Amino acid sequence: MIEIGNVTVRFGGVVALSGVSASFAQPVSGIIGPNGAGKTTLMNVISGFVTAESGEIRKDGQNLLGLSPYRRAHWGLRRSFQKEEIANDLSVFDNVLVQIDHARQPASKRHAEVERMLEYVGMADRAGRLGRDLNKFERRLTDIAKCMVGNPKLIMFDEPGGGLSIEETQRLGDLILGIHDQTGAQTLVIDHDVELISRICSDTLVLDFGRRIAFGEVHAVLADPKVKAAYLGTEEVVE
Amino acid sequence: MDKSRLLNWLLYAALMALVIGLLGWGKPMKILGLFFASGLAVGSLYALGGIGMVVLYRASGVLNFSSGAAGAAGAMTTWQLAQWGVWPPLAWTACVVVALLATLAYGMLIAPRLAWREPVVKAVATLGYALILLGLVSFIWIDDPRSIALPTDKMAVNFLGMRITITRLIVFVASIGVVVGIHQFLGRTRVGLHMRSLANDRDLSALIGVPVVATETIAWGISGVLAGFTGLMFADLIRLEPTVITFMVIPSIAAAICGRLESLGLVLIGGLSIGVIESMLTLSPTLKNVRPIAPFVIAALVLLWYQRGTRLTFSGRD
Amino acid sequence: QDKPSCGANTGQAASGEPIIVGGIHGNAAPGDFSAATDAAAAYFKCVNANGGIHGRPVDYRVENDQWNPELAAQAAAKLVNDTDSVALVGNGSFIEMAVNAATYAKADIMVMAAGCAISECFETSNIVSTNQGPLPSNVGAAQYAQEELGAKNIACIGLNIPNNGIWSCQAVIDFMESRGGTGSMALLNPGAPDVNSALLEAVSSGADTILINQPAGLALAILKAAEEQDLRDQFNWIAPTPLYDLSVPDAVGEYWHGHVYVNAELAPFQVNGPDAQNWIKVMDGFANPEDPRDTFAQAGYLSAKFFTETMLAMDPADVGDRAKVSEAIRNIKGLKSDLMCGPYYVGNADFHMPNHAGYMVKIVKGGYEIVRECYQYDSPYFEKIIALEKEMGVQ
Amino acid sequence: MQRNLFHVTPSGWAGLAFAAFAFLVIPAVAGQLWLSVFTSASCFALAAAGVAFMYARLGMVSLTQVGLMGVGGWVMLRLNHAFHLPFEINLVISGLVTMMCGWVLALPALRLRGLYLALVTLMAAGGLEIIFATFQFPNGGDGFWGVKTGSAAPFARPWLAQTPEAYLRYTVLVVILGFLLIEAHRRLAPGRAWALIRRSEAAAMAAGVNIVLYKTWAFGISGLLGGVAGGLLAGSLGLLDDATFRASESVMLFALAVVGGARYWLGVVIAATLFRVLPALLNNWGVDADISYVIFGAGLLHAVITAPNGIAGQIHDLFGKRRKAEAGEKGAGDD
Amino acid sequence: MTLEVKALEVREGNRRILGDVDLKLDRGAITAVLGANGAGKSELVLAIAGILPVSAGSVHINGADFTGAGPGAIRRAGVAAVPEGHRVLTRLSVDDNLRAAGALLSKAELEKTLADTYALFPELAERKPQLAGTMSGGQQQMLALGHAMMSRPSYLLIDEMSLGLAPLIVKRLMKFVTTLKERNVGVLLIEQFTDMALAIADHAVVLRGGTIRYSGRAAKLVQQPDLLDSAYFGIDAARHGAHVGV
Ligand SMILES: Nc1ncnc2c1ncn2[C@@H]1O[C@H](COP(=O)(O)OP(=O)(O)OP(=O)(O)O)[C@@H](O)[C@H]1O
Ligand SMILES: Nc1ncnc2c1ncn2[C@@H]1O[C@H](COP(=O)(O)OP(=O)(O)OP(=O)(O)O)[C@@H](O)[C@H]1O
Ligand SMILES: CC(C)C[C@H](N)C(=O)O
Ligand SMILES: [Mg+2]
Ligand SMILES: [Mg+2]
Repeated sequence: MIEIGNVTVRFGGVVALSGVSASFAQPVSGIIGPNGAGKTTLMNVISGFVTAESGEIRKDGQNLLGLSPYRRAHWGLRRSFQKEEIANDLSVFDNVLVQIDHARQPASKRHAEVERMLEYVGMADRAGRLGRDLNKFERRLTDIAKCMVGNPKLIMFDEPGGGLSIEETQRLGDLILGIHDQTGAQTLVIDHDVELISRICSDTLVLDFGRRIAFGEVHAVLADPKVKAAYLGTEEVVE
Repeated sequence: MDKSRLLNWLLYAALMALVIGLLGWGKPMKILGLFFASGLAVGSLYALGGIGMVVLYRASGVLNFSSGAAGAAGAMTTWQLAQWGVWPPLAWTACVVVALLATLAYGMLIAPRLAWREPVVKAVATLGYALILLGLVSFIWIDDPRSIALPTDKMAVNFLGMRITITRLIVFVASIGVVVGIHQFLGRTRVGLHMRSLANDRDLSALIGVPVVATETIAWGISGVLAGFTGLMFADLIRLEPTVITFMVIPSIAAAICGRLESLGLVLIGGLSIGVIESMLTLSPTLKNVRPIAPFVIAALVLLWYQRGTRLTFSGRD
Repeated sequence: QDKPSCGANTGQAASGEPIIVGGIHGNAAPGDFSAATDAAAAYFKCVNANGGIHGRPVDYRVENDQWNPELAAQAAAKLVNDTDSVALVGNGSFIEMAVNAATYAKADIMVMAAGCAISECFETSNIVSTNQGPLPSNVGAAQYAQEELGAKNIACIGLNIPNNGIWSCQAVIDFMESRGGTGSMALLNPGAPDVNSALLEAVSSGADTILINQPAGLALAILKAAEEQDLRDQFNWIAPTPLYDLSVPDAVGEYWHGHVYVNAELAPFQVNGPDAQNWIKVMDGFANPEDPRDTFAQAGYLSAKFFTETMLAMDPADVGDRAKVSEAIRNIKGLKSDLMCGPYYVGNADFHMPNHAGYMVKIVKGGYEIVRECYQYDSPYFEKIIALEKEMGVQ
Repeated sequence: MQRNLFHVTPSGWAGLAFAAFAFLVIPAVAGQLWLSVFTSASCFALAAAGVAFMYARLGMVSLTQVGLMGVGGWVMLRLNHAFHLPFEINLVISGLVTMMCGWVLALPALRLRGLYLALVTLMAAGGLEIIFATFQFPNGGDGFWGVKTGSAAPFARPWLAQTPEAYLRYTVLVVILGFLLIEAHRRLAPGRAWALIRRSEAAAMAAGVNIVLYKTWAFGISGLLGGVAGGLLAGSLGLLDDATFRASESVMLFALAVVGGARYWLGVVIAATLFRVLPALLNNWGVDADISYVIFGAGLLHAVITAPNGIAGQIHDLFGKRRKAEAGEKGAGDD
Repeated sequence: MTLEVKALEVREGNRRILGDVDLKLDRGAITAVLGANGAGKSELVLAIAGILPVSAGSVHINGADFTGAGPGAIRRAGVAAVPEGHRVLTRLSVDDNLRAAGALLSKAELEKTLADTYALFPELAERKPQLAGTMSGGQQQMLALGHAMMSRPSYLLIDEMSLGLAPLIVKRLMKFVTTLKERNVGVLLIEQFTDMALAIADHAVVLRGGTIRYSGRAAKLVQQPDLLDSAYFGIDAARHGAHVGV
């Protein structure tokens, strides 16, 4: 259960988020909205890269806003970035391992977990490859493995499907759907691929100009005329 | 927004007053005036050096450590021509021309090949060029006491008990003039816009059709002229020694930092304040020995002040 | 024009096994201290063309420390440890002596320097210099100002370097106090571009005389700043030897002509005694045309000459033996030249300052005018030196 | 990865071979001149390793390294003349004190990056230059600053390395220890954290990396190496002079680290060689000091332009081990 | 009037990234370039735009040889490229970004084109003074497209056009691309939503492993999806499928 309470963010004169509230209870939920609606900003508030002017964020009773960003990661928060951030001079294995380096566990246990997650996303055979030698999809997969290690409680993906082909997006969706079974974590996904969102998310939040314009079961929300007008356009894009 | 700016200015004024007050406590007004005016004079040279660097940095993304060396080459040429009895205005012009050519040579031949590297490496590479220039200059002109003089050195006005020569006034007025002129140029003209876009991302600018070569030539040209003028003034007012003129860039960088490598007005104010504080430190028996440390300490503090509250997130993208 | 006189003066080129002699100068960005080794090299060439040292030519090897302490140490390692140099002659540097004093003592090699600027050069066991260095020259200038110009309070503008500016300015203050006057120092950081503050500090110290204890370039800058303030007539302006350089009168400009008094530690050019004339002949015959003919060149010539005379007086069998040569150099006593006011000696002490008498000149248009002939400096600092000289019997 | 922990890279082999050469061959054949040159070069290699790893692994540029060497050297001389502790203890204390100076430098690094960070460190170097020039290095005098006129008091070299030959070997050993220290860090958790910080701080924070800790740590290690290098240099010469520690020397050391190839051990060795051995060679060949400046400057520009991964990178490429680091470098190193 | 690429080859070090690529871009037609990740689509755009050095082959614009020309010259010849990853001048305002991109236009033309661009992207007009680096990903993509529009190109190469853009905007852009066609602009379109791209494209090219596996009418690929699959995955289909999970 993630509770977002009345979050407001301002950049100088721009109000990027104004009083947004929502509580996500499903394993996989979505956040959608037009460009510049404040989706990434919301994710940044949750992960601590942007300080909210007011509001609170709770997950299973824990107030996240009181923790510094890296402590949130220790606590169990994971996120990927709109522009992925895989370290070029580390191997795939190390890129994932770094996420649990701080954990007080024997090295062998940590290594086993990394291997398990790489296996899950299908990167085990490329574990030794350097970040710089990966293509876009391999980077995404590595990102997912990285988000899954170390008993995460909340995972957030920012446009994970961007630039992927239809088949790759399909596979990505399957992987995200399996996260809850694998780790027990709740997942939030931002994407502009409405098909992906409607397939994997049970409910979704829609933002526009920093305000919540709809929230609820994903198909119902997508059928909402307000959402159609602000985000989808009058005719359906892909069916 | 505006309120906090006003607050910053007030804070600055209060700090300056405090520093000057503390250092000058109990000293006669005339002495204070002397050191203050002397500080302004050096400060305007720091500022002029800093302005030259910032102009080029804003237009090309290169922080040029070799501008001092180019100025030194120019100043030595002027001295040589004067020795040969060349008509003085021609000799002074030669200083600017030599510095211009030396700077353009780097800007046209070498800088483009380094364009893809990060700012620090670009800056450091210019030190290599400075060494080349300095080596050549010291090879051509063996170490010897030299000086050059301008006719304006003999004319003077009195200010705060200090005799100020017209040359110093020229430097002071020129630095203000350059700040205003360049500010207008960068902010108002299309060439200025192209310079700013090149400095931001050269590859992308080339891709979207910004005329790279022409724009960079203008930018390096302006910086070369400024380097030559600064070198000439420095040689006249401070010392005609290639090494000293060359390494004058380091305190000039301090002035440039005060303007965040961006705001020319702040570079000017920073340079002048550094000069004044450095000069006033002479009045403190404990601190006078480390006077020259002032530019570095001030610049470091100013930079930290600017960055307060910021948080690093995405490398190179903020 | 007749031939220069060098060494044994046989007119025969020397052909025996060379005797290795080293020399270190500093020539790089901040300044060129190579005049002394250039002159020494010319003199040794002349010696080699005139029978050498007991028929053996001098192989003079010069290293450049480039004002870099590590290179200075390396130069000494090369000349002292890697080669069997019997002595070092004509050294001129701002840093070499500080770095290498211990090396020289350890290797027991004597250094007959010619361009010394720092305390280590005068207060260590194995270095002896022909030039005076800043301290005596300063005191000499101050003494003149006190005696002739009525100076009661001298501000010494020195470099902010303990073994140079502070060391030599302190001696001026001590001297003034010994004469019932006062003094102060205003220190200039060598890295700082601006000289004005140091000048203003001196001006506001209440002094009546300003002593510019700086290398020529910085001294010019200070004079220029003083000219800007039109301070000429409010103070006496005095300076040690660095301002005694033929390009200075031109560079300071007309404003200062007749107003700056400079101490000359060797005989000014117009004295032109036999040794001075011989020096010119050696330079013309054996040095490069562009090598400077300045006071350091005179000092280098003198060091080389005194060294050669000492070697010629030795048993020919011993001249290749460093220990014997060092011994002979230490025994030098009372060598004379019209270039120097006093006698040259070395001795066994762990300090050496044979040259502490000089001339006073005034900058005039186109050159210098002698205002005081040879005079001994008189200051507390020289007491132990005079005592040593009495003991050695060179006075 | 664990299985790679003790793996020796080709660059590592090159470094070890060079160390063996410096350890075995040079002391045996070189005269005092070259012993002193190579001892200096080794000291600067250690310092350069600090700059190079900060640049290659974290993407942070420190232009204070030679200044920090000065701090280490100062402390070393101060301890030597004040107390009569063994060389090693003095060396460790010098390293630790300098490490703390490194931490002070890390403060601005928490908020600054790229050119700005480089410039703050340059300002620090400028400040240190003035302090050294003003107060000089202790040479056995009284008081805190310990400066006297006249000859310097003797310096006690390590008990094991009294002769110049032994001292060179000693230095090379310490340098190897320094290299191993960095390499161990690089292959363990700090190395991974640093790689991520270099990629972007946001990514590092999201991965749970304590940025303050790891950045400070890196500056501390770099300072430690600089301090030890300064202490060793003091031991080589017996005294130090401010001229060695100018701000421009720090800039030059960084430039040479880039020219040598900051990612490689060999690059660090090349940097130190260019910094100390080349000038000595030119000087030995009688090249005019001014002209060596020109040669040096031109060589530096040439290498920066033609060898994007440094000379070591080129050598590496020559042996065909390198694939396409360039593209990755560009992406990650750009600011 | 065509943009013609013949036997183009691009190498990075000793690896061949593109080889033997023949491509013809007619004015007034849309060509879709398809291919899996790493097929070399982005490299193709960069090579034509003059950013990546071409190791063999030629690029002709309207008959004139532009092989090896710099990005500026190619831009002046009327070819505008929008590289992948919404690249903008981060420290300049939105308005300055667009004005800088209009460097080749006269003052009057500049103002007019600027107005057109703002009309296409009202989102940009709303934030003229905002620093481009602070904009959201999608807003930056709009600005990147705006850059290209500011040069009034005859040929437009767009890499990952819809990357990060909301569906509403994507639709608007698709319409816009078809209007470009009417304005006699030749468009090369790389697009993750293949169906959409093929729906508006005249021609289609499929790349795999840096070489062309299909080149022909777009409609044909729509009608015969297996043709697309085989060009896409070729004989590697089994191996690739393992990762992609089709
Ligand atoms: N540092 C900043 N300064 C000023 N405005 C900002 C800053 N960061 C973001 N904004 C503005 O805040 C708004 C929200 O941006 P955000 O990145 O959250 O959008 P988004 O919903 O993720 O959009 P997209 O789908 O395009 O990625 C945008 O209008 C953006 O321009
Ligand atoms: N600078 C580089 N050096 C070496 N290889 C590179 C470089 N840039 C790209 N590559 C490789 O070249 C191949 C083609 O890359 P390109 O980016 O053109 O693919 P793409 O078809 O656009 O795929 P995507 O959908 O990922 O954008 C890839 O395998 C990529 O890894
Ligand atoms: C001007 C650049 C050096 C700015 C750089 N992105 C930084 O934040 O440090
Ligand atoms: Mg976003
Ligand atoms: Mg691509």
